[in-house]
Formats: sequence, structure tokens, C-alpha cells
Amino acid sequence: MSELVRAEQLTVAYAVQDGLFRRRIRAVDGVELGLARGEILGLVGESGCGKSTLGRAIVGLTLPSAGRVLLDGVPVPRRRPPGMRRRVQMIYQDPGSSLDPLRTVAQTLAEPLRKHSADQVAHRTRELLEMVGLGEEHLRARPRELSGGQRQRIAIARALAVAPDVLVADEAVASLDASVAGAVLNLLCELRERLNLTVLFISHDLAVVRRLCDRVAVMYLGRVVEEGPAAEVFAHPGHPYTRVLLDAVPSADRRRLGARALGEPPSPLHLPPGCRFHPRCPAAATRCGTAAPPEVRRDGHRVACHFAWQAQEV
Amino acid sequence: MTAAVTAAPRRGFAWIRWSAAGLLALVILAAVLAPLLATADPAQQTLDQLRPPSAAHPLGTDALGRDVLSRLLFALRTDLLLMAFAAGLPMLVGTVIGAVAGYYGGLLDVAVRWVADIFQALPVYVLLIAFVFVLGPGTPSLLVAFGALGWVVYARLIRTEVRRVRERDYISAGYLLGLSHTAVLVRHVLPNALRQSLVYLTTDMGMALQGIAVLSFFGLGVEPGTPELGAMVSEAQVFLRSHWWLAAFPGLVIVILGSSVAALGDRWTEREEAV
Amino acid sequence: MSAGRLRFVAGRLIQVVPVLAALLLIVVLLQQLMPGDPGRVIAGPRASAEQVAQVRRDLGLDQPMLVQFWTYVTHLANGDLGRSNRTGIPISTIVGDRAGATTWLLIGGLLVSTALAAPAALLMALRPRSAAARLCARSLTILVNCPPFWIGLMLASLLALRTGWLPVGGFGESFGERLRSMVLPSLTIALAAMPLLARSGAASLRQVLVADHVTTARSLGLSGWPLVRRHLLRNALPPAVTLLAVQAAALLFGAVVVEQTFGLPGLGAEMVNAAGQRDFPMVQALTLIFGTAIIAINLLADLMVALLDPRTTW
Amino acid sequence: SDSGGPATRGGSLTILRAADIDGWDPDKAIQLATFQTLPQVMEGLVRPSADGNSIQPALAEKWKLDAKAKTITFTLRPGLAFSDGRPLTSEDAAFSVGLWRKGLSMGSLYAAITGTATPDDRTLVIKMKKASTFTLTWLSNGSSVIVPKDFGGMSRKDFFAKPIGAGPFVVGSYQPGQRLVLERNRRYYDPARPKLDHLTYEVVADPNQQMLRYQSRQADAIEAVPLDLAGQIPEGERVLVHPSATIHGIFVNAAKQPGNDIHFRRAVSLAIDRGRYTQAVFGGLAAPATGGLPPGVQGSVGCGCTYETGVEKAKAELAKSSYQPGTKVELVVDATTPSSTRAGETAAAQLRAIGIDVDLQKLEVQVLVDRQAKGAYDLSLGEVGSVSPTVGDIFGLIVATGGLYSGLPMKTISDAFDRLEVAQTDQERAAAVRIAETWIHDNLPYIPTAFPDRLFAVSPKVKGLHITPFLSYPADLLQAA
Amino acid sequence: MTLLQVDELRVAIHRREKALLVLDGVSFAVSAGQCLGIVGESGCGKSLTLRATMGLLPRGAVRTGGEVRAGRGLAMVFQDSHASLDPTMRVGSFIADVVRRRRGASRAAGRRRAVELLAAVGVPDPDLRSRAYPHELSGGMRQRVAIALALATDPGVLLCDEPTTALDVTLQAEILRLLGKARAERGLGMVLVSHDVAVIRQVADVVAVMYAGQIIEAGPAPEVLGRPRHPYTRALIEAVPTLDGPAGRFRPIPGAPPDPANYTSACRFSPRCGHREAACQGVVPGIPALHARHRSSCIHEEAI
Ligand SMILES: Nc1ncnc2c1ncn2[C@@H]1O[C@H](COP(=O)(O)OP(=O)(O)OP(=O)(O)O)[C@@H](O)[C@H]1O
Ligand SMILES: Nc1ncnc2c1ncn2[C@@H]1O[C@H](COP(=O)(O)OP(=O)(O)OP(=O)(O)O)[C@@H](O)[C@H]1O
Ligand SMILES: [Mg+2]
Ligand SMILES: [Mg+2]
Repeated sequence: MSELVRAEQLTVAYAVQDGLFRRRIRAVDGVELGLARGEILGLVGESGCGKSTLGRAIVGLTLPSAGRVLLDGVPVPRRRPPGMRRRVQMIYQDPGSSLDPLRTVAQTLAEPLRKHSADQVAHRTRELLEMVGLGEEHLRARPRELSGGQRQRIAIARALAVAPDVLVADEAVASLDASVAGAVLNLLCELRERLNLTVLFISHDLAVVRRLCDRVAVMYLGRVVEEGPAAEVFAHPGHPYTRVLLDAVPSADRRRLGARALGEPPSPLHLPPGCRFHPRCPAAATRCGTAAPPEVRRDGHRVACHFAWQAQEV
Repeated sequence: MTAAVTAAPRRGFAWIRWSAAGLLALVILAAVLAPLLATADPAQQTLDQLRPPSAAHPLGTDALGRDVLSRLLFALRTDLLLMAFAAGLPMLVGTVIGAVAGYYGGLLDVAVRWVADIFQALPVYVLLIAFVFVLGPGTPSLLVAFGALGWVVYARLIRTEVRRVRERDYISAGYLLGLSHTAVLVRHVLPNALRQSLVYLTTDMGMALQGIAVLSFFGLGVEPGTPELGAMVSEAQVFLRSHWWLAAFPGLVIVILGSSVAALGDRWTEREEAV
Repeated sequence: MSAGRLRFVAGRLIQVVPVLAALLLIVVLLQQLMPGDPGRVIAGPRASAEQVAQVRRDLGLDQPMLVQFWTYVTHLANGDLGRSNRTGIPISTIVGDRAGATTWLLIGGLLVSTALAAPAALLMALRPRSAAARLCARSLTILVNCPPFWIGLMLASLLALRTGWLPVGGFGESFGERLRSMVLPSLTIALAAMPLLARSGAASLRQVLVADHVTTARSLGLSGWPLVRRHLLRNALPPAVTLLAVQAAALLFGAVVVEQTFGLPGLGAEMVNAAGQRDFPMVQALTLIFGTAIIAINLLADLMVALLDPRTTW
Repeated sequence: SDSGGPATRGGSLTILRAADIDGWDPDKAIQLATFQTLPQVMEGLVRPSADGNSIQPALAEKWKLDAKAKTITFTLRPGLAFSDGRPLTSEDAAFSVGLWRKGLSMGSLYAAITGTATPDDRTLVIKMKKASTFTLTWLSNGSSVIVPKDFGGMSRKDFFAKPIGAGPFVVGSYQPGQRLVLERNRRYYDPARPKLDHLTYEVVADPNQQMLRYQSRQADAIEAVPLDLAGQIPEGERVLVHPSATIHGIFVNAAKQPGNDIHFRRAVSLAIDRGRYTQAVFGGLAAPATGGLPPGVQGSVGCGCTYETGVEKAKAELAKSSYQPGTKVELVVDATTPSSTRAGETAAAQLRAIGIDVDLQKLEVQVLVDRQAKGAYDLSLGEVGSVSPTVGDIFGLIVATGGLYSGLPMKTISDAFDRLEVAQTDQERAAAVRIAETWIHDNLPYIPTAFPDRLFAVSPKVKGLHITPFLSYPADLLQAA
Repeated sequence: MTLLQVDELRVAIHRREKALLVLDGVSFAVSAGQCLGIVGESGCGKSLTLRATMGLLPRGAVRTGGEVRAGRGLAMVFQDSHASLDPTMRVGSFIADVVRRRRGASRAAGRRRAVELLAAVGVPDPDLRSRAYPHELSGGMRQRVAIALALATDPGVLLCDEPTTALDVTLQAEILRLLGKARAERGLGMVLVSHDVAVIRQVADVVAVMYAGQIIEAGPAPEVLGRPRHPYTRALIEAVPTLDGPAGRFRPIPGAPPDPANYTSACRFSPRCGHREAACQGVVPGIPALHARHRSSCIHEEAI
């Protein structure tokens, strides 16, 4: 299967203030990730682990400090020309800030179509609205007159206006009500089928990811620690971190809450040696504190752990 | 408490705002129609000096026997223009500088921030006086002084706003849709970053009017003979006790003009707060 | 003190250097730009061109600008502000003589404007919808647009002259007389300056009042003076301090006008006089003094804010 | 006011003035206040009479002008002393004369003096290159002040920071730009003077503030009130100085286009309707100019010619001149007073009426003077006034400033000045003045427009005020009722 | 023992010179050690209910009726811990202040108690952290401090407004565990507001489902969430995906909740309801979450 987008040893560093000094932290650190055409890949992980940074690097909003992004196997230049930018679009978390508050829906949707004639624009605008399940009556509305779900639909329509190959959805439904979120997610599924879209779906809601995605990648402190088919990962998580995440999700069956206190993730300024997860890992051994974990693969499922699939429930 | 009780005061003072807008419209209209409305040539000197208001001269005549009403009407033109330029010029300069610095960031931004910090720390008002003294009285120096010193506030406001707006997702969305950075700045960032400085502009215009009046008070205002409100007040000062109307009417117009522009700004701010 | 705050204090202190340098440069440039010949001012209208040239040489005005700048700075470093062109009296003497009136005026103005603004701000912050508050706000809009010299003129001719209660101008000799002669000027300067103070005061107070942490504190049973002192004032103080600094700067400008209208022998009036008479060293020195005063006020305010607000960082 | 009434002693008065003295160094004197005040502390050899028409004894009790020997011999009063008690001798006087002559600014006015001799302690002989009567009169002027020899051992700067003299008053306290308090000099030669114990001058620049203070009786008099304010002063408290020693006119730069063309200057002169101008600008408190020298100075005889007015004639003259219609002609006025601005506007309106494209500009006084001195102007509106009781004073100024900054050759006037200086009779003087007047009328180095009056506001409390046409007054005669 | 009883709470807000009744007869009770969970879509009035109970209504909102009876004190934990802590105060001093206010304790005792409380809510290095400013703490840490602050008043009932919505799953689990522990150890009553059915299911004993300013279904948690008797509750449960639920499409509730301006006395859910019929247009009041009995305001209650 040929990959449409691929992040190759992608690293993104930020300069941050550490006391009186400035230091660089690697928010994304040598990530290797590929998306095949037409698939939805879920990206999960704790807050601050670098999900958004990775997403923004893939669409080209953040410049990588090392590594590269490939589109159709071709590396993209650091500064992407407009045509290449259009191929990868993004959907954002905050519906309140994803639309220009001064522009009507019609103006927002017409913006990417500026090269077309007026007739074409009108036609295409209506088509897009219909595609995201909204009616023409919304054309003259401004963002503040729309609900969160409606805004998110408009944002999706705007992204679709340039007929992209890839969508990166960064917590696209996190701030929506479960019910409204469901509708937007249904729309995403539909569009994927209709337009054969490729979607990188960033979320911290594991339940949603399980339902929506074909494959899942789990990030921890700038690294992908586990990646594989969604069903596989949820059924047989290979990395202790994944298991901890799954345990923490409130579930209908268990009135018991997830196993143990995890504590705070370490600051990216003071990364632990060896496996980055080992200070919090319930199954850590001495080796974990000294050596970086190897990547263990098992039919399309990879795990970066010294004890992949070995550490039993603790 | 019922809705009516809490709602009442709101309606009670709406008339002030409307009258402010109405007055402003009236003032602008009067300025535009000055040549038609004026009953006399505002520059025509006669020996009918310092006459009290009468049918022929509704607001009397000044020390050179000129018709005060006609001068007042023409002064509105001068002052509206001066106000617009004295506040608009700094806004233009400040907006461009602030927007570019805020959006592109980098060294330029650092430089602008330093310069702005320095300007901010300098005694603007004192320098304003010093500047006009240096450049000599007259409209061009007024505008240069206001422009040279006033841009900083706008640059700061715009820079902060641009940096805030820049973080908004629709900005990066615009970029991803293929717009160039300049296009994004002009089409999306600026329109959304202008509000604060527009509100400030309304205050600034009043302050410019005051500044001009004060400089006139020191004899540093517009070219002599030009009908201008501040100059009219300052010329009439010496007659205050015997011919109070000479200073009163232009003074009143200054207050009305400044307040009604500012009231519009207040309206914006209040609407903002109400959200 | 935290690293962020230390950085702020250090940065802010360092920043004063270029600001002062810029001020000095402007002050020296001012003289270069000013029309009118200091040589002529000193030599008098009957002097011949050669005599004027001689005076210029004596004053070092024929030197290159950088040399003049350096001379000025070195003299300044020795506390020498030069002598007045017109009277030959050392400027420091004149400044010492006149600083009194200005100081009185500023203190009086600050006190009166605070006294006037505080109730207005409280009213507008606590009962923003009341008729009184609205009336107050509108009156402030009108007041802020009244030319200050006009206010002064009105106060002097309507209040002082009619009643004879207060002197219409001048700066009395004894303490009591001075106090009396300060009433009207302070009131004028305060009236002109207080609308801004009242408005921004109300705005920042309103912000603090509705701040969530105040609600929290109240929900936890804190009330009365402890609530006001520990939570309201602490948070309202930083903006208030900044505001007062801005106010002091505005008052300094007002002083120039008010001293002139009330015939107060202060620095502002001297500045106008000196400028009108082309007394260059005097104008330079006064610009420098006003500038330094404002820079110092702002610096103090910023440092105080840093002390009050732990979040301050460079 | 009147000098009658019971002679009172003691008391104090407060007088307001718009500008402070230019310091105590007589060579720096520009402001009227300086000429008025300096001799109150450092009295000169002679002083003007109260009506300003002659000179009177001061430190010198008598003098003799020897036309042949070209000397003036002064005899000092016996027992003179400076206010610090040091005796005042002819040596001090001789030192002072030397000081005046060396003055950068005023030195030219003492140019006739070649040297001094002090045969004894009370005799000072001033030697001249010609028998100058002007010089004698000029010595009554406020800048001819007597100071201790070698400044009593101090530097010039230090001495003039705290001056010592033999005048009726001593400096009680002086805050430059604010207040000058004069106190009775207990060592003054005339024990009957001064009448006052204290005389306070307050500097108040703003005319409104002046009026307010006067009306609230915080002050007893205002020196030289702007004429605009006449209406604000109660009828009985206005003291008009009429005629005054001031001339108000349009100064022309005759060294460049278009002022270098006599037709242009004539056109300007013809354009000014002097009757209307005085009415508009001074509210009638002025006389239309009838000559180039003010009437209020001793020896002024008028022109005998007329300064005509006529729009048509003016236009005809303008047509004859090299002035190109549409060319901007700059008219500069003093920025700081509304009345000078108003005068500018009136003049500009009248000049525009004949087709001169006037561009009115405001400048601060000092910049104006600088531009004039450098010849960087077209037209300028201004006033000059005499400071001593002789027409030669203005003559001197006209010569020194090249015809009030016109740049024209001053040969004729200079010669007339020389004749005036040595003239011994009134006829000779009148003849010299008439030569100058005629030359000014014909050549128009400047265009005289008005002889403005001067106005003092004087409360009934003030007695014994006699103002000369050149606005000085003997402060030692002032009384407080 | 009933620690908190709220009867017929009514709250109006003023919008464009009109008063809108956004809470309409909300009643509930909480007894010691019990947790009442309130779920509902955004904007249905959950936060207002808690704020009205605390007496901390925002500007523009007015309580127009109802009664609140609290046995021991009430304390509240807000959703946004960043905004709810005083930025200019060290967290320890804030807690100590509250302690001293409550108990009249000495300064030192207040401090000690603050450190104890921080330790109790699982803040590592409580001594050190008590001297930190809020902005120096992470989100999870701040939420713990907020809870410690609430516990400092020694309340009978803790009102928690979406205390975990801003947090990660792992942190959410810890905070919920912490709240459970506090409840068990201190016999605290608790009201927990959330729009996440799963969270409520996990911790609540009694559940109240809110819709458009009314409680429309209430009862013991397993019953309400296991066998819902209101179409809205059922739809809500189905709309929220769970880890172990069926895969496939999401099932959102069609339509949107009404704006307070359009609240009627009829069943407010009926426009979105699959079981709608003419009878739904009759007056349907909200029901109280007072008893352990399972009740629903739906007229088809039994049929569903
Ligand atoms: N502009 C920036 N400057 C400096 N550091 C940054 C910046 N943006 C993010 N970071 C840091 O990079 C790391 C990763 O941030 P990122 O936003 O990618 O995380 P995330 O996984 O998306 O988290 P969340 O779930 O909270 O959105 C964090 O430690 C964050 O503090
Ligand atoms: N300060 C306010 N001014 C005006 N309307 C308000 C205010 N606070 C809340 N409302 C309105 O009251 C209703 C209930 O709001 P509330 O905050 O209680 O909802 P919620 O259930 O907590 O929602 P969410 O899940 O989004 O927090 C909403 O319709 C809201 O628009
Ligand atoms: Mg993110
Ligand atoms: Mg809420």
C-alpha cells in the first residue's frame, strides 16, 4: 500500500524559557508516521505530548527542525508553494476561532475559490454547504450567529473547497457536546467514503478514536510509542502507556476507576534517560532507565517498549 | 427585581448617545455646507468690532469685525480636517508598523518593540510642545508633531491585537488555503485587529482637538487668519469678561465635537463589554 | 523572587539606558533643529554679525554635533545643566527655584484627581447600570473634551474672582498661602485629568470584581475587609499603579498649561517662557528633566507592578 | 495718577509685568522692564525728567557740556555710597563708562565716547570725538548704570547675579522669571526717597491672569497692558501714555525681491489704510503714523510730509514694480500675543486687497529677530520703542539695524544722526531730524503705520506715578495710599 | 441525613430587556456521602443550578424563587481552575486564609493545615508547592489545589462544576478518584455536574438529567442510565461513544436544544423527540431529584 503522507524522522523544537535561560525542547522528536490514502489514523496521547505540533508540522504550519514530510513519496520543500499547501488542510479544535468573525459564510467559502468565475463560485459554495449538511439559509450568517457544530461544519466545508487529499483534524470535536460531536464525526466518515479523504484525527477521547479510526498511533513526550490497527491496539495494547490510557477511560461496566495514580508527566525540559515513560511505568525494569526501547513490530502493529506485549496487567 | 426595573436606566440614557450621533452628523453637515450657510465672508474684516449677537451677526463679531458665526462654520472644516489628520496620520503609520511587526515578528518586531518602548517612556506631551516650538507654528508642524509622537500608541495596540489574532485558527486556515502572508495580513488579520485602535481613534481625535487648542493657547496653532476653533478661543480669551460669547461658542463646539466623537467610541466599548 | 520576575526587573532596568540615551540625543538634536540663533539671543539685536559669530564660538556652537553632544553629556555628568542664555543664571538654580511650585501642583493634582476619580470609578464599577453611573460616564466624556485652560479660566473668573475666597493666581509665600493658592490649579489639573483615571479605574475594578477567583474566594466564605485587601486590592493594584504613572505623566503636561493660566512659577511655565525666548539651554534642561521624571515614574511603576504581580515576566 | 495728596511714607506696592528683566547686566537689556528697573538699583549719572522731556540730576548733581573741548564734566553728589556702604567715587563711574562702551549689544550707542578722566573723587570727565548732545541724553537711559569699580573684585557674572548700586532701592529678593522685590536703600543720597518700603514686581505672562490678579487686588498696577484689555479696566484706572515713543510698522527686507523695489515698498505703504488700521488693531488707542519717528520722544518734529493711502494708487505702484502677481510674500508676526496676530491679519487683508499674495506666518520673537538680522524675510510686522528721552535713540537703533532690518544703505540717516549728535540748538536738531524723516518717507526702509498708545492699569492705591513716553517711571516717587 | 435540599429553584437572566426563566423549578436533595450527578447538553442550566445553590449567580442572572437549605457549609469546585485561583497569591496562603476565616486559627496553624490539605489531595512536596503561585502549577495540580481549597472550609456538600472537563483522561481519573476518596473519608455530600454520561455513570449514586432548565429524569444511577425512562436520556446515552460500546456510526440527537427565549410549558424535548405526539403539548413540569425513586417527566414514561 503506497502512503499518501509520511512523516520521516520528523523533529520540531521550540525555544522555551527555563529560569533565566532559553532552551530548546523537542516537542516532536524523530517521529515516523505514514498515512495511506483513504484511511483515518487516530493520534492519541496526554496533553502536551506533541500531537498538535506533529499535526501542524504535517500541514506545514510549523517548520520541522529535522526530518521531513513526504507527499506521495516526494519530500515537500520547507516553504510550501500555495498549490502544495492546499493539498493538506486542517480542522481546528476551537470552533470559536476557526472562522473569521467578520466574514459571512458565503465570503468564507468563496475565499479559496477566488480564481473561479462568479457563477462557479456560487455553484460550488452551495455544493460545499450541502456536502456538510447545511442549507443555503446559512450563507449570509456570520460565525457568531452559528452554533459550535455549525461552525465546525463550515470549517470543514472551507477545507474541502480546495479539494485536499489530506485532512488533519486537531481535536476537531473536543469542545462540542457529545451529541453535536457525533453528528460532525458522522459527517467526517461520510466525506471520507465519498471523497476518499485521508484523515489524521488527533484526539484525546479514546472512545471516539476507537469508533472512528482505522489505525491508531499513541504519542508520549514527543515520540510515537505504539501504532497499529485500531481494533488491535484497543484489544491488545502492546505498550504499558496505552494500557494506562485505556484504563483511565470511564467505562459503563466497571464502577472501579483505572488502576493507579500515574502522576504528572515529566517536563520536556528534563527528559528522563532511557525509556521516557519509565518513571511512571507500572512495569518498569532497570533496563528501561538506561536504554532506549527498541521498536517491536508485529503485523502492521509496532510498539516501542523493552517489554512489548509482555508486561501483564498490573 | 423584574426585568423592567433593571432595564429602565438603559433606555433612559440612550438619548444621550443618539443626540451625540445626531450632533456629530449636524456638525459634519454644517462643515460641508459652510459656504452655503455662512452669512458673511469669514475673512472679511469690518470696523463693526466686538458686536454682541444681533440679527445681522447671530453670534456677534470678533475683534476684527468678522462675523463669528461664519468663522465658526468654516472653523468646523478646518478642525474636522485637522482632527482627522492629526489622529489619522499616526494611526496610519502606527497601523502599518504595528501590523508588520506583529505579524512577521522576528528582528523587526524586536526593533519596533524597543523603539515603541523608548517612545512610550519619553514625555510625549512635553516633546509635543518642544517639537512644535522647534518646527515653528503652523499646520504642517502640528501634523508632523502629532504624527511623529502619536504612532506609537497605535503601533502598540495593533501589534498586540495582530499577535492575538495571528494565533487564531482562521489565520492559519487562510494560509493553508493558498493565500500569501501579505494577503492573510491584509484580508484577515488587519480587519480583525483594527477594532481597538478605532475605539482609541475616537478618543484620540478629541485629544488631538485639545492638543491643537492648547497649542493655539500658546500661540503655536494654525496659520493666523485661518478660522480654527482653538485659535478662536485663544484669541477671544482676553475679551472673556466683556464679550464672553466670543470664547464660549467655539469652546462649546470643541466640547461638542470631541464628546460626540468620543461617545461613538464609548458605544463601541460598551457593546464589546455587553457581549 | 522567581526567575521570570528577576528577568523582568533586570530587563526593565537595562532598558532605561537606551531610553535615557534617546532622550539625551533628542534634547541635543532639538537645539540643532530649533530655528533662531542662540548667538543672536545672547548678543542682542544690535550686535553685528561678527559679534554674533564670536558668541557662537564662545559657546562652542560651531563644533560638530557629536562634540557638542559629548560636551553636554560630560557637563551633565558633573551635574552641570549649563546657564540660562538670557540671564546667565545657572539653570540648576532656576530649576531648584521653580521645582517647588510644580511639585506642589503635581501632588495636589494627583490627590485631587484621585479623590474625584475614586468615587466615580467605584460608582461606575459597582453599579454600572444605575442612572447615576451612566450620567457620570457621560459627564466624564464631556469633561475630558473641555480644554484645560478654559476650565482654569472659568474657575478663576467665576469662582475666585466673584467670591474672593481663593487667590486667582500666584504662589503664596507662607505655607498656608501656598495651600490656598494651590486649590484652584490643583482642581483644574485634576478635572482635566480625572476622566481618564476614573474610566480606566472603573474598567480594571470591574474586571477584578467579576474575576472568577474573587467569586471563588467569596464562595469560600471570605468577605469584608480580608476579601477586599487580600483579593480585590492585590489584583486591582497593579493596573492602578500603572494608571497612576500614566496619570502623573499627563499631569506633568497639564502643569505646563495650568501654570501658565494661574501664573504659577513652575517648571512648565518656565519651559514655555524659555522656549518663547529661545533660551536653548533652559529648554534642553527642562525637556531633560521632564523626560527623566516621566521615565523614572514609569520605571518605578513597572517595578512596583512586578513586586505586586508574581506573573510578571520579561 | 496725581502726585498730590498727603505725602505718605512707607507701605508697599505690587506691580505686574508680562516679561521679566533680562537680568542685571545692562548690556543684555532688551525688554522695557530692564531699562525701567536697572537704574532703581544701580542709578546712573543722570535720569530723565518725569515727563520724559529733559534730563535731571541723579548721582551727578550737575554737568557741563563743553562743545569745543568735546567733553562732558560731571560733578558727583557729595558723600555718595553704594548700598553696601562702600563710597562711590568718580573711579567707579569711569569704570562703568568703560563697561558700557565695551558692550557687545549696546556699545555702538556709546561710540562717541573716546575716554574718561577723573581729576578728583567727585569729578568725571567724559571725552568724546564730537560734541555729542545725544550722548549726554543717552546717559539718562536705563542701561547707563553705575557699578563699583572692577565689580568690587567679583567676576562680571557673579556681580550681576547679586548687583550692588547706589539707587533708591536694593534687591530684596529676586527669583528670575517670577518675582523681584525691591527694598528701600537706607544709604540713598536723598533721605526723602524712596517713599515705599517695598516694591514688588511680579512676572505674569498671561494677560488674563494679569487682569484676574489685578481685579482681585492681588496687584496694584499692571505695566503696559495689551491694548485689547482696555475695556476690562475700569475707566478711572486706565493710564494712557499718549503720545508714546513707540512706532508700529511693517519692516521690509529691501535687500531682496520684492522689497528691494521702491515701487513695491510704496505700494505697500499706499495699501495700508492707517485710519482703519489703527481702529481695527488698536481700537482707536493709537494715532495713524504721520512720520518715520514716533511723536512721543523729545526732538521729534514730524515729517512734514504725508503717508498717503489709496488702493488705486497702490495698485498702480505695484504694477510699476517688479513684483509678479501670484508670488508669495511672507509676512511674519510675533506668535505669542493675540494682538500682534490680529495686526498681522489686518495688514495682510489690506495688502491682499491690492493684489499682493501675502503668506502670514507666526514666529516667536527671538526667531523673528534672528530672521530679520539675517535678512531671511520679506515683510515683518513689528514695533520699536525709544528707551530714553531723545529722538537720537531711535536713530541709533535704525542705523544699527540697517534701517530696521531693511538692508538699505544708511548713509543719509547716519549723517543726520551725526548732525543730531552735535546739534546745540533746537533748530539744528529739527533740521537733522527732518532730513531723516524725509529720507525715510522717500525711501521707505520700513513702512510706519501707527503710533500706538501705551496703557497702564493703576489702582487708586497707587500715587505718584509719572510715566514717560518711553514707559519708564521713577519708582522712588511711588506712594501707596 | 440530608445535607442539602434545594426546592423549586427559579433563575431568570436578562437579555435584551427581557427576563428569561432559564431555571424552572429545579429541586434536588443530597445526603451525607451521597453523590448526585447532573448531566445534560451544553446550555441546559447545569452550571446555573450550582451557582444559584451557592448564591453566586453571575451578573445579569437573578434568583426569582425557590429555597436552598444546607445543613453544613457548601463549597464549590469550578471547571476552570486557572481562573478560580487568585493569581497574585501563593496557593498555600489562599488556603490558609480560608482556614483561618473558618476556624479562627492562628497564622501558623492555617499554614500547617494548608500543607496538610495539599498532601491530602495528592500534591507531591506539599510544603514546597504551598509556596507556589497558581501560574507555576500544571492544570492537574491546580485542580487539586482548587479541591483542597474547597475542603478547607470543611463543607458538608461539595459542588463540582465539570471539574475534569479541561483535563486529560488520566488526570480525570485521578481527580475523580480523589473526589471519591474525600467523599468516603469525610462523609461529604457531592453534586457533580458533567456533560459526560460516562463520568457520571462512574461516580454518581443518584443521577438527575437536565434539559432546557428542568430536571426531566432522576433516580438511582444504575436505573436511570441503565433503563432510562425519558427519550432524551436514552438519546444522550446513545450519543456518547464508549470504549466498549458497539463500533460504527455515531448516534447524535437530531436538532438542537431550544434557546431559553423559546422555553415553553410543554415538553421542551418534544420537537426533537421520536415519540412526539399531541399530548406532549400539554403542561409538562420538571421533576425533583429528591428520592431514590426513579422518575421521569415524559408522559410515555412507562412505555419506553
Ligand atoms: N509555540 C510554542 N512554544 C513553545 N513551546 C510550545 C509551543 N507550542 C507547544 N509547545 C510545547 O510543546 C509541547 C507539545 O505541545 P502540543 O501542543 O503539540 O501538545 P498536544 O499534544 O497537542 O497537547 P494538547 O492535548 O494539550 O493539545 C508542550 O510541552 C508544549 O508546552
Ligand atoms: N451570565 C449569563 N448571562 C446570560 N445568560 C447566561 C449567563 N450564564 C448562563 N446563561 C444562559 O443560561 C443558560 C444555562 O447556562 P449554564 O451555564 O447553566 O449551562 P450549562 O448547562 O452549564 O452549560 P455548559 O455545559 O456549556 O457549561 C444558557 O442558555 C446560557 O446561555
Ligand atoms: Mg493540542
Ligand atoms: Mg457549565
